[in-house]
Amino acid sequence: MQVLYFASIREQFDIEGEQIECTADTANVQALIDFLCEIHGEPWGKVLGDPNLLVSVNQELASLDAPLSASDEIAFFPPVTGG
Amino acid sequence: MQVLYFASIREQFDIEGEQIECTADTANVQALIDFLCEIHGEPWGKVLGDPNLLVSVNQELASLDAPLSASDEIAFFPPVTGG
Amino acid sequence: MKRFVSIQTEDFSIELETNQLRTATPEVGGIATFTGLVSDLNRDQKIESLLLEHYPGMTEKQLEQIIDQAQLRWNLLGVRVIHRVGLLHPRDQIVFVGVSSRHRKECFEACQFIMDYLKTQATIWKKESSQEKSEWLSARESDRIEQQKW
Amino acid sequence: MKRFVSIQTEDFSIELETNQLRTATPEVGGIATFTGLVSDLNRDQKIESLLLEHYPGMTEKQLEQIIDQAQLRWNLLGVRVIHRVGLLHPRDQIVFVGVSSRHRKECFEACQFIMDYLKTQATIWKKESSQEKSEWLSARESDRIEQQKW
Repeated sequence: MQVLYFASIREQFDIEGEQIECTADTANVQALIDFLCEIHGEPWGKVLGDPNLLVSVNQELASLDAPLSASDEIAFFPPVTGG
Repeated sequence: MQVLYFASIREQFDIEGEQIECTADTANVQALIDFLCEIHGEPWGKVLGDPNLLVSVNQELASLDAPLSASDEIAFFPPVTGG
Repeated sequence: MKRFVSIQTEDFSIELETNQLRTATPEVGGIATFTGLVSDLNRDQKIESLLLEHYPGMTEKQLEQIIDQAQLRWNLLGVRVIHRVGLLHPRDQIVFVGVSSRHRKECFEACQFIMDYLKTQATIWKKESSQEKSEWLSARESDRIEQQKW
Repeated sequence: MKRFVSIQTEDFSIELETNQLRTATPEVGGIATFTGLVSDLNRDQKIESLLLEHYPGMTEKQLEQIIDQAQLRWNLLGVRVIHRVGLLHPRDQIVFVGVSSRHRKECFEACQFIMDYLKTQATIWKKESSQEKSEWLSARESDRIEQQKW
């Protein structure tokens, strides 16, 4: 799976994204978050635990229980501030 | 007094305006209308009797009982359709 | 607030007008504009031309008063109103209203308010010509209703 | 309906955009536009620059969906949405929304609707720099309220 980070989240992690293997540990968005926090440690836990965090799967907003598969593009970002 | 006609009213009268002497016969807008109908005949009566007719005195909308004096500019016109 | 009102036969440039609004004050955050055009159809009649007449002096006064009212209701930084008169043809620009403010809600609302009032209060009249006939337009009830919402 | 969506670093011309809307269909009666600019001040901080980042692909999809929604609600003839990204400075143009329709009410409402939705749904983020600091802006509660009114 392709995982992307944007704006303040990208800056705090200091990476634009990463390739994560899709396994039973990453079956849905919440599982993926738990997995990322486990492999990275802080600040992943703090940043991905923010209740304002937004998640998209294949460029559509998704909830924490959205199922994931190997070809998915998942992105984490803060509330939008364009316009 | 300067009397002005605009749009469909100007066209129906075939004049842009006229100078009318201010007398006891033209003390307010309704009296001026009656006076104009008397001196001109039709189509003045029909056109100035239209309930949609608008009147301004010195470039401010006015009612039929608005008093008039010699230096006033009175205009008759239909509802506006600009924009 | 900077304001500009013009009744003119010449065309106008939206770019120049919005640039005026943009550069007038550094705190401008948004500019809302409306441009009215001569449509090619009215009540299924193909329009050939539109003749616009106005009451010189009074039209400008009415527009200034409309802007005064808008200024009382919203925090505005600039307002520009241009209305063309004379003979126009389909696709020609008729009217421009541009409003700048710090926040978008204010300029959107004020722009719409000014157009709604202009439609019902500015002493301008349109005579429409199609191949069949040429006639002065009647005021629209829908325009009166829009204005009274404010 | 003709539509155009662009996320770009280059500036845009309001004149060219409105000309596109004006010439696309002969029945256009009105064009409403909104242009958002970089303000010089935010919460009393003098702004030096604004960095705009977006999610390529998703932003365009979101904007297309917003235009779809507007098209369901109003009779529109054309919609053009441009949003700049990259490094901008006070007075620079950030965003343009232009809507054309037969009647003015439709284009005014659709233009405001698109801006309100863009503010809360397009995946674009701003980082503001003043002399003191540089920080990502937080979403505004007022923007959420404006969007929910529709």
